[in-house]
Amino acid sequence: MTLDVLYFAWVRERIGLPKERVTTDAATVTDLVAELAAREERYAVAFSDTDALRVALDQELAAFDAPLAGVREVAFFPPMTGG
Amino acid sequence: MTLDVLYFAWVRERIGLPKERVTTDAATVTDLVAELAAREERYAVAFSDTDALRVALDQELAAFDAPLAGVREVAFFPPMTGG
Amino acid sequence: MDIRVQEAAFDAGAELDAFSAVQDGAGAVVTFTGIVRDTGGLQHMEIEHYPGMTARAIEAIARDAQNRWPLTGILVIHRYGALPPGAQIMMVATASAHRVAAFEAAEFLMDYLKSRAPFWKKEITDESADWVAAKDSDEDALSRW
Amino acid sequence: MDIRVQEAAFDAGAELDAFSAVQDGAGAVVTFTGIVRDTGGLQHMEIEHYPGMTARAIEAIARDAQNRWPLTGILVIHRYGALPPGAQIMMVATASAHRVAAFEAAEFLMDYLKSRAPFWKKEITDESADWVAAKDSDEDALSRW
Repeated sequence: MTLDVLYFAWVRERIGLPKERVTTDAATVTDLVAELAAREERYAVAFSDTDALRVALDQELAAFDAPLAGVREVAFFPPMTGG
Repeated sequence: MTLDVLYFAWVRERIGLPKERVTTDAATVTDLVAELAAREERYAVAFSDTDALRVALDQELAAFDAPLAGVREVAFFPPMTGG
Repeated sequence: MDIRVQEAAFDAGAELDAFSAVQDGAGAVVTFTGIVRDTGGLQHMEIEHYPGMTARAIEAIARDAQNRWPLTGILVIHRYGALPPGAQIMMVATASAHRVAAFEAAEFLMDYLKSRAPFWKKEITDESADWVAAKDSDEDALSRW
Repeated sequence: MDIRVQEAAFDAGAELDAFSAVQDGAGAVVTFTGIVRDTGGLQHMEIEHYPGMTARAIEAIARDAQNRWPLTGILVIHRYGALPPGAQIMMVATASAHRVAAFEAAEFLMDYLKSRAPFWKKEITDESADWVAAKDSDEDALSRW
């Protein structure tokens, strides 16, 4: 499948881009993270501590063990600091 | 001593006046209440349940057993409903 | 600390803007506005107060709030007189570096203004004129602080 | 329910007046305004957000508040972009018949907007540009609800 993968805040800065299309067979977010982290150092650094990350699937917060079947957009970002 | 005695809200309405000067030897608020209640039916009604009343001495909330020595103004009123 | 007891109406929005403009170092401003509710056939609410005591009682409550929370400012406006349904009765504003202090101080001020500032409300309808009874829940609210 | 995510400044006072004017049956209006604090040498605060998700995340939080408290209205305005010290970042308003519901709903909205709406703050000074770290206390605040 092909996903839009979005990055925000320092995740975006470390990876060096806000968005990319990713073709993957990953079953879960954790699988996708492992694939991305294996690509290059900048990805490895960004994904080195997933406790410091949050993920949204199709614009809803999700857990890292959530399945990716049917998902079109995945976003990775640090804990939110709104308000 | 001579005191200004003020009444507010339904206490004022039952007694029928907002303010009067009272010459008394009452030692405490409770003594003053007993004196006033003995005057006339309208006072007796207003002071029949002091649990439903509050008192301020010189514009500060006080207890009914507070002494009146040195006090110039006594006010009786129901529990407040501000805000 | 800006405390006003007045018969005249006030503009809550203009007060909020003026208050916010002078809060040096504040990150959080909280306001409360109290409005006369028409609970059925209300003509107007009559608010009586104790002129000699009102401002000093509110000042004491506001000083207490200042001692409990690190506030950059406090505003209290409370009206008296005859107020029609929909009229603004009173307003509180608090400002602090952080949101929790601003919220808590505003709630503290409201809880104390309800039960410790010398105001009494009377509801006038076509058929009746009744003093609003103090609620046990308002007295109980004070035990939180 | 009025939810706005925008780059432009807003006038908190005008928003309060407009909000209050349409609250039918409300006796209590609470507002919170968040302001950029200069914590030392701040040039500006940069607020990034997730455009596709932001409005829907705030709407979900506001619906949750509506289900928990008997509110006559909710307003949320949240800005993004570059905001200088003293600028208003965001505003919440709630209205209800009684004060406790209005206060609690406003605090609930603020607690959830802090930690569950996709905004990220970066502090830009002459010498540094640092992402603001989420606080454990903000996450803990959610357990109150």
